Amino acid sequence: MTRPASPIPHLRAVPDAETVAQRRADEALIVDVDGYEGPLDLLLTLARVQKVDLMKISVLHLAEQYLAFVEQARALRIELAADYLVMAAWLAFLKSRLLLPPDPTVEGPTAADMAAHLAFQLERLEAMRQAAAQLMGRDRLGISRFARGTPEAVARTRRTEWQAGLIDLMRAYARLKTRGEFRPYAFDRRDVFTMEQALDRLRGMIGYVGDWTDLSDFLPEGWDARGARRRSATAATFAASLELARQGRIEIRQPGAFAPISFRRKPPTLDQP
Amino acid sequence: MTDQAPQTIAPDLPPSLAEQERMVEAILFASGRPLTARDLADRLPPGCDPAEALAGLRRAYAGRGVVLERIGDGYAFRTAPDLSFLMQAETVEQRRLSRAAIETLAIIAYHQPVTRTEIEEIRGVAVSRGTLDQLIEMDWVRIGRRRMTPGRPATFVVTETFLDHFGLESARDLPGLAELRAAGLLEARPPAEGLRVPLALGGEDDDMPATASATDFFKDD
Amino acid sequence: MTDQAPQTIAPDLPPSLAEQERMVEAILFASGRPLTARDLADRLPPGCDPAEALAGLRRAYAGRGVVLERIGDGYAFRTAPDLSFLMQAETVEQRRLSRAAIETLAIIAYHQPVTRTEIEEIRGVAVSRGTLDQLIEMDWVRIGRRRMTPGRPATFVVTETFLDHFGLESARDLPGLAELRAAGLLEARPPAEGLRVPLALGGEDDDMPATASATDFFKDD
Repeated sequence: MTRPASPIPHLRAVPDAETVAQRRADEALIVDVDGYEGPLDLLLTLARVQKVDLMKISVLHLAEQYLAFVEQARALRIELAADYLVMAAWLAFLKSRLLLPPDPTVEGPTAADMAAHLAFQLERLEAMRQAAAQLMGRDRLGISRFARGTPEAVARTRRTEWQAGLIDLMRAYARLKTRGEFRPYAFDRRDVFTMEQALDRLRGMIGYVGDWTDLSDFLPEGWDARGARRRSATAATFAASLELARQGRIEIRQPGAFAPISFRRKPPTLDQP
Repeated sequence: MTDQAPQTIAPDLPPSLAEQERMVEAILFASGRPLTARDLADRLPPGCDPAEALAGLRRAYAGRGVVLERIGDGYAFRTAPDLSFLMQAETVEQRRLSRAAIETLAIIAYHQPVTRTEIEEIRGVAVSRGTLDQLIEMDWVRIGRRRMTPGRPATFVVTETFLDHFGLESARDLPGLAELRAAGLLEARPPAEGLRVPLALGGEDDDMPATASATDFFKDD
Repeated sequence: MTDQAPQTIAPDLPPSLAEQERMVEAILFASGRPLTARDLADRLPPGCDPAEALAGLRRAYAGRGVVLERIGDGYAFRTAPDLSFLMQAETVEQRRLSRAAIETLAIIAYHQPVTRTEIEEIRGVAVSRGTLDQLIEMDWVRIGRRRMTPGRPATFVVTETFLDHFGLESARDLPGLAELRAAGLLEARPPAEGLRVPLALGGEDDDMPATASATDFFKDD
């Protein structure tokens, strides 16, 4: 770590900063900016060095000290966090306004207001630090005051209240009485012509169909009569024909709504012999 | 304190007996376990006499809500035994009846008076002793007359408490199966039309009102 | 007891005041944490008045090694603070608190209810999430009502556990509170626009007005 070569400007105000330990602490103060919890903390430390009542602090002097601190840190090429620079800029601005005679045309708070507010903030922070110290110095539980070492637990006796409503009762009874009615669902496939069957059948036949042929001519034997069997076979064959059309193997034609549907093998195109 | 007044100069004078009592009181209060006179002496300033302080404390606490008890070689504060009832809190836990219990209860309600064997026939499984005991303990079910059949089995009936709990005037007010079905409490029967599913032969007459069937069933009562 | 002698027939008569005192003593002695008059009433027989019993107990324990402390709305027995030197064996290892946590705690205690932004305003640095989390986890701080200002920010307040830990009857008994108030140091004195001293942005949260105010400020620079 870089050591400051020259005495630190703001410490000149302190008359008894001569011991080695103190000097070291002061150097640490400069180098270890991280030791402060932000610029306000640093300002408070600097203000304490003025050794006056915080109410009577010279904000102008404090601003100068802070700016000197920042200058020093920069001379030592210490990276200062942006907050410290922001505060430095604000204090430089405040300092310039404090030094100039007040301009009555300028609106907003006067430099004196700003300085007073800063002094208030420093005093308040200091007060809270003292309060925190007082608080921590109280007779704390587990340090100065003690609770009963063997607290007697309240014996919890548990009484169970069983819950059941009329609906539960009726449901239970209904469940018991209808248990015999439950059957596994079995589907009767005798009258169902599946799409897989229709596809197999169409694939086998379509190679021979050069010209438009009515869908009904593709229905398998025994399925072409009226009724459920014919409906099932027609639906399956039509679904299978859509699949083959999607694959580009057949063409489908229907001249109008509810008109007969016919297919033919898709004629080979020129570039696809 | 008065007796120590003349000796104020001596710095290592033991504390007054009253002060020793305070000390022992605080130490015993904060301790996680009973402490012996020896333990106390180790923790008190030199020259203290824990035995005397303990005796004093014991007198001071006699008849109070807290008493100084001797436990083995140790001493500890304990709640006065006659106040132990204050250290109990009853918590009421609400739990749903088990499926076995509610089914058994339903059978008893719909078919009362009913024997255990009959309950088992309807449920299709054995009824555990615990289930019936629980229902009896809850005062929802009680033992009715013995059936005048071989073995003279006990029957079970529902109680007034049961009727109160379920808001029924009598067990006859329980809705029959047809009403249960109308209320959507029974799964709809698979449609018989269209799908030729062989239906198993229902053992019981499902649509008969439960009350009627119950009375039919046990003509002898 | 004498005044109840003629009414010996009434079975539900509340216990005598002396008996009530014993009961409250037993319940509070048994409990590790403070109990409110309400808690006590819930556990006492009907018709008891914990307030009177508490007052009697407080007198009885004044100056003893164990004292009845009032903590917020609750009451608890605690060892007398002047005897702490005897208690090395019971001393609990305290969790180390950072300076930031201690200061934040003090600010919340003295300024409560206080928003996070106000805490930051006072400390001049952002409050890290972890600091507040730690205080909340220790049950010293809890979230209070939202402030009825734009953004409805949450406020923070101290808890009964905090009062118990620091031996305070109420937050009004914080040391130096009156002086701080007289000096105007507890007033929320929101800085006028442009008057705000820039805050450090060191915390984890960037959503504070600090950034805004800092930039506002330097527009004219």
